[in-house]
Amino acid sequence: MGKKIFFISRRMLLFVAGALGMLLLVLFFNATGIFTDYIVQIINISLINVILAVSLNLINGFTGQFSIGHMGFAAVGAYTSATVTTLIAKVTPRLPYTEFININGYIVFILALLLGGIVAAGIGFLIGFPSLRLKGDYLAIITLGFGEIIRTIFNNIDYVGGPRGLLGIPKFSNLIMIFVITLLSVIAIRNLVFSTHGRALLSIRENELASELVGVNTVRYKITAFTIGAFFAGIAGGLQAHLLQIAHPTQYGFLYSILVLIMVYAGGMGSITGSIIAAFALTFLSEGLRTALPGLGDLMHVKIGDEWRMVVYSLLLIIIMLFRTEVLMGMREMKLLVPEEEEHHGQHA
Amino acid sequence: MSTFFQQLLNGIQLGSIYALIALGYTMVYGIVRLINFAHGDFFMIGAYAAYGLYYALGRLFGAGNPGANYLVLFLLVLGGAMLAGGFAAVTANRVAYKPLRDKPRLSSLITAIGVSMFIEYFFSALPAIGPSFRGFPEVFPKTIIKIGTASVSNYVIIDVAVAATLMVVLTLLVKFSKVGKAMRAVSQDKEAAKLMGINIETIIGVTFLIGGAFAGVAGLLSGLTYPRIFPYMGILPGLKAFIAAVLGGIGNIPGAMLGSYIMGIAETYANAANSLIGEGIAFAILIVVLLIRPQGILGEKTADKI
Amino acid sequence: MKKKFIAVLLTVLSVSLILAGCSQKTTEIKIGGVGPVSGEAATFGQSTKEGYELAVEEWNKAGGLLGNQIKLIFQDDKGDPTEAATVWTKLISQDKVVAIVGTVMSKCSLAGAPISQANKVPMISPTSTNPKVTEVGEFIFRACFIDPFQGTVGAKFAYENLNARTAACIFDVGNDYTKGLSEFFRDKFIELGGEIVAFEAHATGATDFKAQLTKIIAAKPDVIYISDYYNDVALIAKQARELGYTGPLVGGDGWDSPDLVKIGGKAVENGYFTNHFSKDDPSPQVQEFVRKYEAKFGKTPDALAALAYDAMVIMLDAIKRAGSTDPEKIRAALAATNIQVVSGMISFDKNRNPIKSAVIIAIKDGQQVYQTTVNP
Amino acid sequence: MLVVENLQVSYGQIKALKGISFEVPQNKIVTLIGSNGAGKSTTLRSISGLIKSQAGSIKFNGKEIRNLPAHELVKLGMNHVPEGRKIFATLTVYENLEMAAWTVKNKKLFKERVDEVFELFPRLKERRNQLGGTLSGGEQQMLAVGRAIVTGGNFILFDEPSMGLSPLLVDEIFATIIKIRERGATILLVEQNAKQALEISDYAYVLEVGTIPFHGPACDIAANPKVKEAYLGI
Amino acid sequence: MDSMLSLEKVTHYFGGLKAVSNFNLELPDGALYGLIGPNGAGKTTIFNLITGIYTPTEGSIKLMNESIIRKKPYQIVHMGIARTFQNLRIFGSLSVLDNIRISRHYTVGKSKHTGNRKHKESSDLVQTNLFDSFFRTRNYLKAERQITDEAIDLLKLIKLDDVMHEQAKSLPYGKLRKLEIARALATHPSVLLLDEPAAGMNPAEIGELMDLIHFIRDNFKITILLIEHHMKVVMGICEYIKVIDFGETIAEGKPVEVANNPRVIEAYLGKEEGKCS
Repeated sequence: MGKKIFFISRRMLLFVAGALGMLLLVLFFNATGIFTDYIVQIINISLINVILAVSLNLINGFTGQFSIGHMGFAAVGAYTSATVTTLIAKVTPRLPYTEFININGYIVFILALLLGGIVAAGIGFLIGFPSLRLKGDYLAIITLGFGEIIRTIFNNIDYVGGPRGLLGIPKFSNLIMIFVITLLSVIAIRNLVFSTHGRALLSIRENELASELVGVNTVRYKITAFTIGAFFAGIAGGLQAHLLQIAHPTQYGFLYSILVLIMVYAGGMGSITGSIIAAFALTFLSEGLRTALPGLGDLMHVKIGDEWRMVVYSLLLIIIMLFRTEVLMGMREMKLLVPEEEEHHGQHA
Repeated sequence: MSTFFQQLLNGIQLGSIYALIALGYTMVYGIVRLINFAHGDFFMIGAYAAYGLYYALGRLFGAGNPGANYLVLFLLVLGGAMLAGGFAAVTANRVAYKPLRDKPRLSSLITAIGVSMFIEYFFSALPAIGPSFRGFPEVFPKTIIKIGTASVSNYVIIDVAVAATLMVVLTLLVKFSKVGKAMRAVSQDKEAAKLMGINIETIIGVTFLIGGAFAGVAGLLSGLTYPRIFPYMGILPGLKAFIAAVLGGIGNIPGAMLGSYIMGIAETYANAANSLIGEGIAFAILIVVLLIRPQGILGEKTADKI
Repeated sequence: MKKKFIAVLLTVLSVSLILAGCSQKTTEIKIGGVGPVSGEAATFGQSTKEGYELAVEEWNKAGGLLGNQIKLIFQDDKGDPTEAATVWTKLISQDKVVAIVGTVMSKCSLAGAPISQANKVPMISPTSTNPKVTEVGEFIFRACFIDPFQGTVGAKFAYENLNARTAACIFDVGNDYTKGLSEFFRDKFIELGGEIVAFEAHATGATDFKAQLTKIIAAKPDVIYISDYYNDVALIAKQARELGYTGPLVGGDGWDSPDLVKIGGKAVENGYFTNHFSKDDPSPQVQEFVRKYEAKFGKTPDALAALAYDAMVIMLDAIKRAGSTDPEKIRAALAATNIQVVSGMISFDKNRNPIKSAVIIAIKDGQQVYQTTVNP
Repeated sequence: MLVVENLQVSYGQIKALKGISFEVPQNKIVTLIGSNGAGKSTTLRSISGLIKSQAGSIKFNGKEIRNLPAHELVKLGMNHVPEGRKIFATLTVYENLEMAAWTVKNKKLFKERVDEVFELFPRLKERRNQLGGTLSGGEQQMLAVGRAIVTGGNFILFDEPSMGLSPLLVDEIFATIIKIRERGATILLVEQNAKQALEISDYAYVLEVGTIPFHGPACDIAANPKVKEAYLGI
Repeated sequence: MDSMLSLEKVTHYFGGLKAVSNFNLELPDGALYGLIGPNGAGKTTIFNLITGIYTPTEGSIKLMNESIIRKKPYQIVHMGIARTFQNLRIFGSLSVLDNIRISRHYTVGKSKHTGNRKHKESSDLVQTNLFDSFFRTRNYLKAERQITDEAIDLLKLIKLDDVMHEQAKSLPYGKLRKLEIARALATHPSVLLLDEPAAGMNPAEIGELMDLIHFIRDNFKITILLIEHHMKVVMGICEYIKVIDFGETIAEGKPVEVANNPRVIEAYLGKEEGKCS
């Protein structure tokens, strides 16, 4: 492989190929009508949740910090990127934004997403600082507070719509776009986690003092975790805004942050695979109940309204927690995500 | 100047309700190190219980005007709210938290969130309760008293008086009763408490009971003061009270009271100064305080043994 | 491995559950209905759902639509734009509805509207007042006023009929509807020559408004404009009276609920609000609706129920007039709507907003009393 | 009085006790000695119900008590004075004693025992209203012993009572232990300070990484060169 | 001989409590020093002062004549002091190898560090940064291989290579102790502080440990300061011993001298009253 700067392993190629294969399969099913747009939409949302969960996992699961204001970062990313794209859409109304293949639009979009991610990362960097002084529950509360403050700020900036939300966002997010970005995000975080820097993060989770005393600059790494986690949350926020075509302050509240936290926890703290599965499973579960409950009601000859959906959902959540505490993946990873050279050495051996 | 005084009264009233909720948060945290996110929902349950009991009693004593003795009626309703809140808390503890006691703390936290969601959605879906807002009855006839330019309703006095009484009772209980001492002992060192022959699960149960009962009372007072109840009414006061508890130093009972009044008063003045961002002020105060004093105002620093 | 198996099983199960919903009967005309029946806006969604159900039931009793029975597929959006977008795709791609009626919150309608537009499925929102909703495209309609209209009417009424020269506003900072109303009220009131002495916000879900009210009352306004929903209005009114305010209160259609007086009691006396209809309006449509609603649900309808009912009726009527479920035809029929519904004679302007008159209702002795009608 | 047979305790995959057996006869002082990490505390903790054991049997007055909860065992008359004293730091000295009397319903009896404690440790009496956390290490140890007296069990487990104390205080604590025995209690003592522990004990077991390689009357053990070598290092 | 590590008049208070008082220590290069004293004598506090976890109230601490006071713990590690802990602080859910590789981490991504004068190979490491990690550049892989190889070499040396892929927390206690020492060694220290390395070990393991400590000193040419309760270990391997009690030095000297010092015997082993003899 000689002088190439980047090295892509065979296993990674396999992973990417497998993922792309799944994408093609979904596209094929969608085209033939087996998967309706509804399923595709759930997949879209699941994928965005994957980014959110994996990036929160980086902070909570891998670095052992306790952040519960993750949607605050998503808000920053969403608003930043959407402000840019809507602005450009306004000044260049002739750019055919809604067309499927739209190279210029996509370039604008990707740059805007990156910008959103970077601004979110900046905020994450700032929020990382309290983590130096605070631990556990106190850190959780601070991050919650920061998240709510971010939301309040957006609620009061009329330029981005205030409580009306930011509207008229061009619809750049589609399955392929979301899929590719999710894939890249997962690979990037996986690469980080299985690297010397990732091990530094893990050591903070395992024992912060020992970590410091084998020479890890824990201060720097905790802030790094927050910054990178925030960056990807910002990207997810941007994707979501360009999917829904609206960014609204209420979407980034405490409850949504909690839902992401549940995904991370349900999938297994410190397992990328777990976060991916949990993001899909919980998103599909909440939607599946929409269909399942009335069906169940028909079977029992009672009418079960949509208002019972979340009752069952929360009940299932409690039951899962009570009977499965090392939920889903624990700390393990699926093989395809483990670098070959790490297979035996790695933390998930 | 007159509005300053009026706002202070407003803040104290709000703080009193926060305090009753925050106490439960803090006591439960102190004893099992659990942020009981469902605590705000016990508050809601208390409000609904008071509402239901009031009308049930009203039917008993004759429609429309349920008895002439407001005080008796109020105390009955108060008892009902306490029982309901306490019962809900004890049940949640038994069913959802106790089995997870030895598991990582995060699993009980997530379960608490699940319990909170469940209670809210369940109440909202239940046809007998439903998602609608309900007007809360005026258990006491409301009268307005003028103090200078400030005006105060007798409800302000009731709120503050009930909260103060309960806080005094709790303080005495925790300080002087055997159970109270056991609560302190358990929150400090569960193992040593076990070795004294204390069944710590009983003490934890009692703590949930008291915390839930206080939240129930807060629900009743909130219903009286802000006569509108609905299944999601616990979320915001719960969150605020929780912040107040952290502000004062979570696990610390006087801290929760202090934090609540600081929150109530600060929020009132902040809303008066600039209502647009008043909402964020609670969090801003919290962040500033925690950054200066990470263990909260009255909290104690716990050292990590190396 | 077992865990992984369970995870996969769960996912497969969910997918299959969703796919199972695909099987369909053809003798029905499916209409999607959307509203938040869980989450903090659930109470509004409940009324809305009841409004839809009543309209559909009534039409079905009267023989259905184009010879078929109407099937209402109601979906919960939780007041969450993400869920709304999912619900819209579900209704359109999975349930294959011919039209969608919904939803309550503007932010959710705004997430649904582009999907309706792209798939050319006509949609009418009962209560989303944000002007942007119908701007999404020609398939999007609404049954309610837009913010500017009500705010303007309220200001005119306060200035001219109540002779107010100073006014104060209070609104929910996190709710675009209430913020919008207050802003338009303010602008119009100033334009008319009045003065806004206080313009105060409160947090969503707050119960204590005394800080803001104390400030408002200290500024001595002739009138307080409360643009909130009835539940907040009742609390605000109570606290304002407690703090010694005796003047009139004015607001918008969010006030319309039997619970306003139940919660607010005497405090909401001397209150006035703009509305789509008055339930004491002797017109047969209104009386018929109130009677049927009370019979079916055992309670008095509020504005949300009425608007939801109207929105559904407008949609069904358009399909009937279109004579087919062809979206383009329904759209055209909708645009040409001109019927008498509970909230009055409705037709749409070129922006697909309803042209209808507003009524002003006073609260006297615990009753809603019709004051006057204001034409657009 | 206490018969332990083949007791096994694991923490995760680490076997802390690999099946140890020993007994404590009525009104005797039996000591378990051994270096740090040998499993001494683990033994006491599994006897008093603080941790679960995986196998074996613990008979207390003929009754199988293995894995009974700690608070139940207190009712049966078993007291455990834990390592590190575990004083309730924000409770006063008197309140600490009150807590120790959780199972003592008779108020008079409680009063008598408190007086007894104060007689034994006049320092505690002076500080009866002082918070536990403000006491010095020695005073805390006195309080810990005092708590055991108040609880009034007839079987007391002492875990490293001399830890961190100055020699003078160590003497005092050991003297108290003898006094407690004289009042009729049976004692199981865990100590690192082997010499002194052996001096007051009747019988001793040497614990070495979860096993008991040898045991015998305290004096024999003290004289045993193997003990000196393995444990005392010189 | 130069002094590798020197503490001068170090005093430390916890609140009002004097934990360490006027403590002096001169550690010559290549020494194997023992620090003993009864529980609570302040030994671990001294380690915490040296490694920067606490800052002394008074006094100076110098490594090769450079003050390390007010340096962050990780910086002190980079300067060449490594330690183990009394209560194991292993990265339990990580593999044994990863435990070691984390220690090699600090050489990565740092353009300049004080380094260790004796172990030049550490600065030969390829430098990588986050970018390299994200994109798994060749540069990164090279560095990673280097870290891994070195870690494996170290494990082989310490004879832990047979368990290097096990999850650390599944190891038996004795091996965990060894792992912690190996992990400290992996930072390429000049001075190694061992806090009760023999605690919880059986006699066989202790024998091995003593050999290991000697081996480490000779093979890596480093200075070792050791806290130990186990007198056999201390007496057996230390060249020089310092005894402290209540934060103060009560005796020092060669093992034989210390062992026969009556003050030491009394403070450390307890008074003999002679019931049995």
